[in-house]
Amino acid sequence: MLNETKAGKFRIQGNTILVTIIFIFLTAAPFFMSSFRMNMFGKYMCFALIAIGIDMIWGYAGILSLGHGVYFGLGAYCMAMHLKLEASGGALPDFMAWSAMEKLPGFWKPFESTAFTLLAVVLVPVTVAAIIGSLTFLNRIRGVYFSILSQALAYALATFMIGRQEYFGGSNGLTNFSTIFGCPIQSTQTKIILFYCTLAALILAYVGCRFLVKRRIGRVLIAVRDAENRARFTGYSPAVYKVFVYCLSAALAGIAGALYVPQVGIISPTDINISPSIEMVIWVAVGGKGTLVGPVLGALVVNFLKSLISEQFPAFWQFFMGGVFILVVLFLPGGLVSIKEIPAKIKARKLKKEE
Amino acid sequence: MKKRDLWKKILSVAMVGALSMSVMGCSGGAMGEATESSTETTESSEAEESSEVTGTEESTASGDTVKVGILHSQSGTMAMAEKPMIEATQMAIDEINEAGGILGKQIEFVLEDGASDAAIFAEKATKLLTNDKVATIFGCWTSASRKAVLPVVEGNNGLLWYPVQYEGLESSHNIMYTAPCPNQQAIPAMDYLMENYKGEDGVLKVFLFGSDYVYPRTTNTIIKEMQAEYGFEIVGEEYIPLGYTDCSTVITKIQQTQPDVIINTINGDSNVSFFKQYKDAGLSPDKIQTMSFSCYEEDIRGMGAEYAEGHLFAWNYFQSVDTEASKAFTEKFKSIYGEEKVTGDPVVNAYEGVYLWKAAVEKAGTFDVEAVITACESGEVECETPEGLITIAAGTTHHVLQKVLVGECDAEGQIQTLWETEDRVEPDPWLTEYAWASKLTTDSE
Amino acid sequence: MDLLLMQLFNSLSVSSILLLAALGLAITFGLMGVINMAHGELIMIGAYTTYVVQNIWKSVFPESLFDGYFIASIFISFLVTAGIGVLLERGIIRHLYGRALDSLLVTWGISLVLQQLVRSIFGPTNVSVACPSFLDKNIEVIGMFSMSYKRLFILALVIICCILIGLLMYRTRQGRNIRAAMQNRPMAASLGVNTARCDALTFAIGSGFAGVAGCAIALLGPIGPTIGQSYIVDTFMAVVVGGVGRIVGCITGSAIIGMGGPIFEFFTTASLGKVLIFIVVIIILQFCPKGIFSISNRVLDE
Amino acid sequence: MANPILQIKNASITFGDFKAVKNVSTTVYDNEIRFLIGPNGAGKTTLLDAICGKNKLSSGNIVYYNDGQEYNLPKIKENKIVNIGVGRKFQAPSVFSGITIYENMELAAVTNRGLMASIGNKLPAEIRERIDEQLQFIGLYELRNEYPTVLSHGQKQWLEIGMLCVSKPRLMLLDEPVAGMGRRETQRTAELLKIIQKECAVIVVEHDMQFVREVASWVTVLHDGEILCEGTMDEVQNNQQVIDVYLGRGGE
Repeated sequence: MLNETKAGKFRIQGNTILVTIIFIFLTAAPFFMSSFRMNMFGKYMCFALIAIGIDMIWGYAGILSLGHGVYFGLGAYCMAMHLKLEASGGALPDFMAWSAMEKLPGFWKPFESTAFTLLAVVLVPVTVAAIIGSLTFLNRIRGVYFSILSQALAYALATFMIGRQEYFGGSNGLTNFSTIFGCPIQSTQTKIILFYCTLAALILAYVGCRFLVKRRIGRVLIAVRDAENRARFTGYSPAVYKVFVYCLSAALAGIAGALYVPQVGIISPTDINISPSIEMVIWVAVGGKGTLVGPVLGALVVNFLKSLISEQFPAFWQFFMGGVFILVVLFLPGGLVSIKEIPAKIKARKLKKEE
Repeated sequence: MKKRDLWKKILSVAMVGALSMSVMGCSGGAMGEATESSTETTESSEAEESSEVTGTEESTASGDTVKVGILHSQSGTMAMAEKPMIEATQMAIDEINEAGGILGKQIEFVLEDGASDAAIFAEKATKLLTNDKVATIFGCWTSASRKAVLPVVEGNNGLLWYPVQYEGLESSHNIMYTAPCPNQQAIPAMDYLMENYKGEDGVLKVFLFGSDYVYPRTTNTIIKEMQAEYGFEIVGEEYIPLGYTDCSTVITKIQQTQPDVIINTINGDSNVSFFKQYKDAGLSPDKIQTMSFSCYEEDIRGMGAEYAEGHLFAWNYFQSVDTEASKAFTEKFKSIYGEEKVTGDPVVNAYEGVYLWKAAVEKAGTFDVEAVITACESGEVECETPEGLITIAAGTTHHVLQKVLVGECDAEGQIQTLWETEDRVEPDPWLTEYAWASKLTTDSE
Repeated sequence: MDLLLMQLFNSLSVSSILLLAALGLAITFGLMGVINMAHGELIMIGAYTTYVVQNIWKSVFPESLFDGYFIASIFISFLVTAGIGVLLERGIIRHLYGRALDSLLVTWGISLVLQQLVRSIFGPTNVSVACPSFLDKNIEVIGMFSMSYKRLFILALVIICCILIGLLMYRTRQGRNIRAAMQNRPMAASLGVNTARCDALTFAIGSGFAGVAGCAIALLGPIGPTIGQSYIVDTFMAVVVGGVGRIVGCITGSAIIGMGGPIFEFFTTASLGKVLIFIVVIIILQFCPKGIFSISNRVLDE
Repeated sequence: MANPILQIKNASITFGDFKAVKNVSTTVYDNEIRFLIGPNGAGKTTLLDAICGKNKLSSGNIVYYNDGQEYNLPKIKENKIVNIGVGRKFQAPSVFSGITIYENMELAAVTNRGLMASIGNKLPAEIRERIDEQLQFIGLYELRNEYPTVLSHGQKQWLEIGMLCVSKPRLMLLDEPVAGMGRRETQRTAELLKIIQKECAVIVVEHDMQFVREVASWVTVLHDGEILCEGTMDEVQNNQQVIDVYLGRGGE
């Protein structure tokens, strides 16, 4: 229908190739990686899932959430509650016993059902996101204010979880699971199945989000990001679009949380607090916001490097991570996916100088 | 245009190859492992066990060295607490290596950073066990990190030596606890308080104050269960989030309730805030005494002795313990890591963990985890340590027999022993010997 | 009665500490639009500077002059952190003007690096600072209510800092230049204001006050590589809820969080108090999306 | 004249203590090009803002008529106001720089701007034609796949006006549409307005008097938030009061 410009076409193809490589690599991973490494990549894929969600709200709709740990945590806790009940097999979960609880609190009961858990993993984060989102976006809290607010939210939830040891395991979080839907959680087979489940979720999320951003809604989101009031005076309701995309990203984070728990074996308030929430944003920034392959790449690369470097130089990985964040945001605002544009940029700068 | 795409694809395939090579490290792959293990399960379970045993034997103790893991936080909020633990563990390993190693093998350690995050602890423990194939792990500080590592060591048949006093109500087949459980710290300390700190009305009024965290909460739950039996009165119970820096409100509540003793189970940094602000509020130990379970010489050094002077602390070891072994240990620790360093109970626990493992391995005659655990459970694994003779209790509790001390901090920041139990106290992590604790333990498996 | 007074004094004291920490942030965030997540680490460096000054002072001056170290360290902390501020601004921050959210991420990276740097130099364990004897006293007011000199001193320090900032910004030529440059950079530049110097200066002042805050909190809390993290969230809340860009907003915000926190805590628990005060902040923001004292303008989309 | 499309009834707007618009009443009719002129700070933009919902009225009412229905604009949300046919162009050109010029037009042209409709992707041929036509008219057809960042100030103004036009409003509010345009471009804008006039009413705030003279059918002069006088350009130009406070002071 329309002639795409050369630059546009080239860029899209570059990213398509990149994402194909990533997915092929991940699909093949269990065949050449030790189960430990594979398990770690499983975890990174959960992170990539969150990163896609964050990119949808930050890269496309311009909402920087520093509290996505909340949604990740809600999904993860829902799953963990189910696994914990499975592990304790009818008895009171261990942490409740030593918190002097006498019987299972009512809101834990439904989590005995697998179907309910799977629904809750998505619906709980989405409901919370819908409430928070509609309040803040209808009241036009934007930019930095929203970021700080979301940060407060993460902090509040984490503190709350820590304070309610009898219900949520306190700072220990929920851990020591034995089976997931009947399969032993430590066995390599289960891990492989979980790995592929995560990969499938990631691919689905990628394809789904790509579908969305190619639709008009993607352009509306960008419009809201670039000039929210203009979008409003073009007849769009920014709040509705923002709440939608915020809920979408909360759902992705919730699913990621649910897949994270059986693979890592623990969810604790530490993982939903401010620092991990900011790290989530950093994966997106490093990979390249505003593209869908960027966050996937960013989450995989940053976390892989983090694991690798903290294994090799336990005392110094913080230097490295801090350095990477600084350098990427300063000199590569487009993230890793924009590396290929650098030669062109340098050329342009040279030309300018010559002029 | 098409040609260029082709080249790109070729390039990318090459990249994938390179990347995968770098990641692989070891051969096999998870898929391989999975098929392996599934064939194993079809065989008899005995055969499986034996094949596993030989597997670990080969990998952990190949050549002249045996690999062990040290897993503590080197970054994040817990780094300040866990750094001395790493140092003590390393010191013990070096000593053993100098003395000829274990079963003729030198110990080689792999140091991993838990980054004050339980999930990272789990990840690193898995790495140590499956990638590095270590014979044992020394590490963890917080309950959260131990709870996270527990399923990992159980699932991969590893062995963890845990060096920090904790809330009890736990015993894992694959964990050895070298530190006290509540009946080796909190409960005797309460005995001491009942004897010495009853108020004028003959009733001991206790204020429970701790970090919002599992150890303090559970310890306080235990103390609350004791209440009926002991007849003391709990006038308040407060928790502050980890890393909280303002204790003034809680101190107001303390002044409001006028207890005889504050049971302080604050962890880490907040101790400094608490003791500083306690003094600021015009309080002192002779007005309201405190008894701390989670604050040792190192914390006192970090806040300044003037704030801790006169307060009470309960441990199994103080740096001030006046024995040759203790003095020599402290001296050596200082000579290696610096004059300003101090030792204390957790440091010694980390140190003796290595020696207990050595004793157990030597008794078992092998590095195999199952054999070592069996040796430990015999009740005959013991060693001389700075705190005296330490024995791993017979049976499956996996705790050690040790004395309990209550001491008072002096002007130099040293805790001087005021009272000690006559004998070493038998560990009882599930509090089975205590009738009042039945409610806490009924639901355990 | 005395308990009530005590609690009020506590709240006031908590607010003053928060305000001291937030002042610097109000300058860098409010005037420059830079979200400095490393502000907490600057506070931490201020505290460590106090520690270093104390040790040097001990070895140079006789025992009788020991107390003087603290006064000296207030100024030295200011200079040290201001110096680091200039380095950061010239080296990194200046590339980020107008990219508020990017500045947040970069300064988060900086905070990681600074934390690790301090950990590598001083070790991960806490260090201790001796309280100067002239502050180590209490005034007994009534009943159990006593005010510690330290907390009173911090209160006075905050008031002095606020007045200093006010004078600096509204009474001096340099302050006028800074405000001009922050409001309209090209205009100020064309009027002969050296905007680059203004940026560096402003950031240095903001960082310097973080150092002073660090010096003050060394009296009340621990000094370790991660202490910055325990202040950063509260300070941001204070600045944001009060309204960016005005000192009065910063004071109000600190008062809300500093007063509200201990009050909620008194009636519930510390954790719940913290959760409640944050919920209050979230609710306030619903009604004043840009903080209580906000400046409105006619630009459609910033 | 034709039917009234907008009635402003005793509208007042205050910011704190400052009264920006005081008790203004006027009626705009179909197919009219109404100009609001007056010195800076007279309240022209504020009045436009009130019509499109950006500012709240402190008293009075603004009524909008469309398809036989009557709307109280102050009670309607901004985006709804747009959807019932009131389009607005702001003083500083504001377009979406993250999407192409064609996509900018597309967002403006679609009729259903709800969430669900945006997930469905269809763009009817009729709308596509309309966009192409409009692009050709404003001379941006060749640039349609570029991003608006390549455009000059005047071109951005046009793009914004073009976006307004394809959305087929009944009432168009233009704030300084020819600011930053050259003579030729201004002329073309005038032509464009003439075409638009056939289908809707236009309210324009403008300082360029020549432009006003060319296209205005009716002029309202605001001063200090009040209506000084109303009439054709000729009438206004010869009004002594206007000359005193505005033209005289402006020194044209």
